[in-house]
Amino acid sequence: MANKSLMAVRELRTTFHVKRGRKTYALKAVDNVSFDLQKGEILGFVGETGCGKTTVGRSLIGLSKAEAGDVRYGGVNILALPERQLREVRLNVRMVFQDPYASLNPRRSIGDSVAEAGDIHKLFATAAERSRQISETLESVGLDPSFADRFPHELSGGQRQRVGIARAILPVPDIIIADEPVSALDVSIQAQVLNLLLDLQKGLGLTILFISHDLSVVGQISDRIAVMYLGQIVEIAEAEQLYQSPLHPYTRALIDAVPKPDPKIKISDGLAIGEPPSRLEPPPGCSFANRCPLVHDVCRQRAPVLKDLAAGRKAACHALDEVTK
Amino acid sequence: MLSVQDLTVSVITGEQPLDITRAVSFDIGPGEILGVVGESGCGKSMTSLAIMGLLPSKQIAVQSGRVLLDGSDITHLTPDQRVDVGLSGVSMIFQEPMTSLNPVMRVGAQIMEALRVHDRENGRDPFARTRELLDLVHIPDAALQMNAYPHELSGGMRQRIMIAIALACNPKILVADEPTTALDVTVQSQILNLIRELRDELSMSVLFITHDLGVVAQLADRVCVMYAGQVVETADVTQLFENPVHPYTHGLFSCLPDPGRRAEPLKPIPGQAPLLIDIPPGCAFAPRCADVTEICRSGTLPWESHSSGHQARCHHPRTGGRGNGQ
Amino acid sequence: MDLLSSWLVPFLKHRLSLCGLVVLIGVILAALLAPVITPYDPLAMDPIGRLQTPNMAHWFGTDHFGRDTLSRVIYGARLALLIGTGVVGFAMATGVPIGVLSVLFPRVGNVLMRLVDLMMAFPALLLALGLIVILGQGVTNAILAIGVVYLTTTARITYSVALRLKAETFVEAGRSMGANTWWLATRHIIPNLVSPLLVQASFVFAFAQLGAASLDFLGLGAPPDIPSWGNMLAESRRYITRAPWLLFFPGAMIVLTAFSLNLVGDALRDRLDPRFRDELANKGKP
Amino acid sequence: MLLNFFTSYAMRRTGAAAVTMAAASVIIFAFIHLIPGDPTYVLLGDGATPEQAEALSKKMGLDRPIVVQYFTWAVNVLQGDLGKSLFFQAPVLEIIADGAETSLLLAGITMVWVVLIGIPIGMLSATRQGTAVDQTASGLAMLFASVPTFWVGLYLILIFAAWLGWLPSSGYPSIFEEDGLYNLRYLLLPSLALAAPNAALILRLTRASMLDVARQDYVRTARAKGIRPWQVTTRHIFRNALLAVVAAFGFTLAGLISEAVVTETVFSLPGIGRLVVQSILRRDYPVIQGVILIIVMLYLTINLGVDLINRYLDPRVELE
Repeated sequence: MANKSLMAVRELRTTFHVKRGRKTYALKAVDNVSFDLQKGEILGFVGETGCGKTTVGRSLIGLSKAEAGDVRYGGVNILALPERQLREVRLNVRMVFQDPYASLNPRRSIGDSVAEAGDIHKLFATAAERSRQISETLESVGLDPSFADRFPHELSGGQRQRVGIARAILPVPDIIIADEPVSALDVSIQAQVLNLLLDLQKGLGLTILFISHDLSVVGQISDRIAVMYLGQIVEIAEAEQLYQSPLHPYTRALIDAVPKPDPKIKISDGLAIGEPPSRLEPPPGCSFANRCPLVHDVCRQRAPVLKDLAAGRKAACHALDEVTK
Repeated sequence: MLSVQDLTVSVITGEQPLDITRAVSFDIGPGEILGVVGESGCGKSMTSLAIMGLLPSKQIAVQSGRVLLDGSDITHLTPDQRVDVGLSGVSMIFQEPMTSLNPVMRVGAQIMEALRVHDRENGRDPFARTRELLDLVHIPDAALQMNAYPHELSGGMRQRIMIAIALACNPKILVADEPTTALDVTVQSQILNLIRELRDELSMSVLFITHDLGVVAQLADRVCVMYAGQVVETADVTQLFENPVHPYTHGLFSCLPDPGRRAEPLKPIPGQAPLLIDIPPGCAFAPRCADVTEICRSGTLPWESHSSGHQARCHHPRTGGRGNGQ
Repeated sequence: MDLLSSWLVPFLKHRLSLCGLVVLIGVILAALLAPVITPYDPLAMDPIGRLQTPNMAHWFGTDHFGRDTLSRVIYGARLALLIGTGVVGFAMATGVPIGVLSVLFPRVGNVLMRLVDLMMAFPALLLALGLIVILGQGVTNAILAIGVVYLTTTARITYSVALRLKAETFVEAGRSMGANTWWLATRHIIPNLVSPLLVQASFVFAFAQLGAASLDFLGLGAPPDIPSWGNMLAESRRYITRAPWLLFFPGAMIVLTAFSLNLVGDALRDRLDPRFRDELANKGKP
Repeated sequence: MLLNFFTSYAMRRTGAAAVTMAAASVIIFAFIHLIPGDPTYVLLGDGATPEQAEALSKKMGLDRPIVVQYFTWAVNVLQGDLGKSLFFQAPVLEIIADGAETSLLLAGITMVWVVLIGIPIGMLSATRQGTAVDQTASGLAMLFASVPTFWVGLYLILIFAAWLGWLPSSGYPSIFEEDGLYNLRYLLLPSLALAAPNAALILRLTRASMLDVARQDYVRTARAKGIRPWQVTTRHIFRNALLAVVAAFGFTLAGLISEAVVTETVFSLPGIGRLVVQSILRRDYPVIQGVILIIVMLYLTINLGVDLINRYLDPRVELE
């Protein structure tokens, strides 16, 4: 925990305006989210569909426009930067996308795609320098340099995602925001890509924000994990801690719901009944109240705040005392 | 109950038919849940569609082998032909509950449509029966939800409706093709429990297709592992999870992220699954296998028994349990 | 990727569209070589040899002034190509920038696309006729009038395809690396517009033929002394009972050209990304 | 709840159509001013006396700002005063009304052909995809989509009127004249000529959207239920495919109006289409202006109707 904070996010809020018939709803995709990204760590963001984890990642570099909040990076608030300077930041905070096919332009060669960031920011002095760097980067993600002349449709899913990663590390950035980078891949390929990400992170000293709906994947790769539910972080902790003693009832439900590859451990579904409430008209109080096994009256009236517990450990729940007992 | 024997499904292209599945065989007993697990393109979905008589186009057909339901051959019958000859009894649910329901038809009507075909003789009121089915799959306010359109329901609810439709066909066997892959994990556990509960209550068999070993462990009684169109290993679920013998099954286990053992790095299977057009002779897994020898690269593979009901298609089966990943 | 061969594949696979391509090339050659291959001067009259049925000297017969129909049909190909090229050129040169700019700059785009929608409230031929009234008759004005009609459809299609492209992850990826609008437009959006627009161009070309023929037929297109297929039909109309073949040849040429263009367009469309296929199917025809 | 969504949608959509109509009216108003020459003489013809010009100028307020002129004109239009024809020396609205019966009947009968030919053959073609039936139907459809209506019309006249003498070649007396409904035979050939390209379009559309729907997952679900293939086609495929076809009717209508202009000329039908062509040749600008106004209004109204019907048939709520 002695690491220094590379990026500090405070009270981030991103709202989408959704029109349904005559009414316009303000959908708070991300609501009051704060966390620190420490240098050299992998911070996992986990949650189910529509919990806002992807929007957090996109808001950090302005791909989704944040409504409020402060993202401190390199001494400035990125959210307040003018477009031109924001583009410079984007060279140092890069993204890896979920769908490796959709994220590559079908009409551009792999080499062009890999060199895109460098080309945009005019970083290659000569054409020879450019192709040397492309080759090196392709090799570092485990692809033959000859791939530079190929096109996305000639590659397999795993190869495409390697290209997606190669593109994010030429030139080497400070931070990578990896948005569900392995969800579209088969198990055996997924493991290859996860190992690649870990190798690169160690080798290049990267800091990674790893977003995924898959708790096992996040748990495998992350140093710390933030659990999101309906736009808010409900718990944040070191990976081991989170698994061994989850504090928030939702975290517990999520961990318990993951089918274990062991026929002797059967899951039960008593922990998170039903489905999430409407995002457009959320109920007052805690957003998990309608599914929570520990629900109290207060939960339906007042939303809990994220409380500092043990070192580096936070959770937002009215019933924390009961859980820790 | 259901017996699949040497089923080969092929794409008929210009020159030579390409085999999507190659001599797939398995049996499902009454009340049994058989899990079929494998990665994308291994032929598991095509097998399920072939069992249903729902192969997607004229270019894809069963080349050889048969599907027997209670001893009767249903291989080349579409579902409506099966109704005609009185051999219906296989229902199916699909991966995408959103696109699998007709968007402009009320869900109640979609259930009743199946009842009109399969529940005529019973003389039950289809309306009341639909409500019963909705109760059975735990949909609250059944009377109200009957009038809903699919887009008004959540993903989990839609999959419950799909299950209700399947049940309306009075199935002896439910074929489930990745029914929880599109769902959130907390909803997935509810659907898995529902399927198990229905199996117990209605004593039907289930063929459950998935890519997720965790789901298989939760639900299945027996497991088939498929690779490149073939069943490479089949065993009782505990047997398979404790004592896998095929190197591919071992590989799958060592790819699984396990937050409980973060310190150990994953041991991925190198390379990637072969494309349909260049499946190597001999063992299809040979190019990725750590134990490969010359014998693997040609000829036919043995289908050896390792204990009762545990068979694998391999020259060099590994023994000694899951830890023995080499 | 070999661009040329990838475009040729659909034609080799589908014999009918290959025929279309061959016919088109034939029409283009006929137009280019018209002075060389025509047996007679298309304007030369022969009062004695009026309304001849097709014979060895005049394969397609002669019209009411005794002019050789074959020669006139061949010269008609010139005007057909001129109009087609002109209309496609005009529609692309105006519609594509409008569509692309509207996507890149949504504020301006909203206004521009509203205007395009407004133009689309006028049925195609009516819009063209109105413009002819304002501009006056003539070949150039016919091209302009029909061009404006297809400006709207081209702008609409460009807009909707570019809008989808803008939402593609690869554009997003470019943006996430700090690309500016210019970069996204030139490297990602425009290169991916080429194929759908090529398809659109072949349809516009086909409909321009039919539109121009209609204008000529109504006497509001090319001046009557120019041998265009539409004019030939308009003039021969009175002789339909006496000399039905006179109408056959120019009409058949219009059909053949438009049909071939449609075949080619369809073949090109079939190899397109399915996401853009629907766009063209629904909006390609006004 | 659905009805509420629908009403609100209908209101918004109608409002939007009204705005479009208002904007289109500005263009149509400007039309007269865009024609080279003094608008007074454009409207009155070159033979007008200075007194007449003076009077009209005063009525239109030509000395006042153009915005005021527009509103004066718009108010007149709303009261049914579309000006006076130069050629007939009669109110434009009356002249248009004279042609309305012919044109509306022609359009109506054509639409019947389009639906009766296009949709069933399109369905047949889709259900027999790849067979000789399908290839013939699709080929013919594309051929007819490439045929000028007037050419078809001329040959129809040649065959059925000149050679066989079964049907009249031109003109149309009203159904309110002697012979009554029997007079509709005058519209048989024109409506067939007009229907050819439009039916071809709808055929292709029906086929394409049937094939598209047939690929959907819910059709597979329907088959899995064991219902008959024809029931799958009628209940699941056709109904969904029809939504796309209905949505495209607006486009068809625009094409139909355009081609009606030519068809009416070929068959010398006393309709609005021929009126507009003749008025252009006669430089009868007030009539041209009036006809364009009425047609655009009609077109927008029908498009609005098609939109609302489609929206009503499709229960999915649009998420913007």
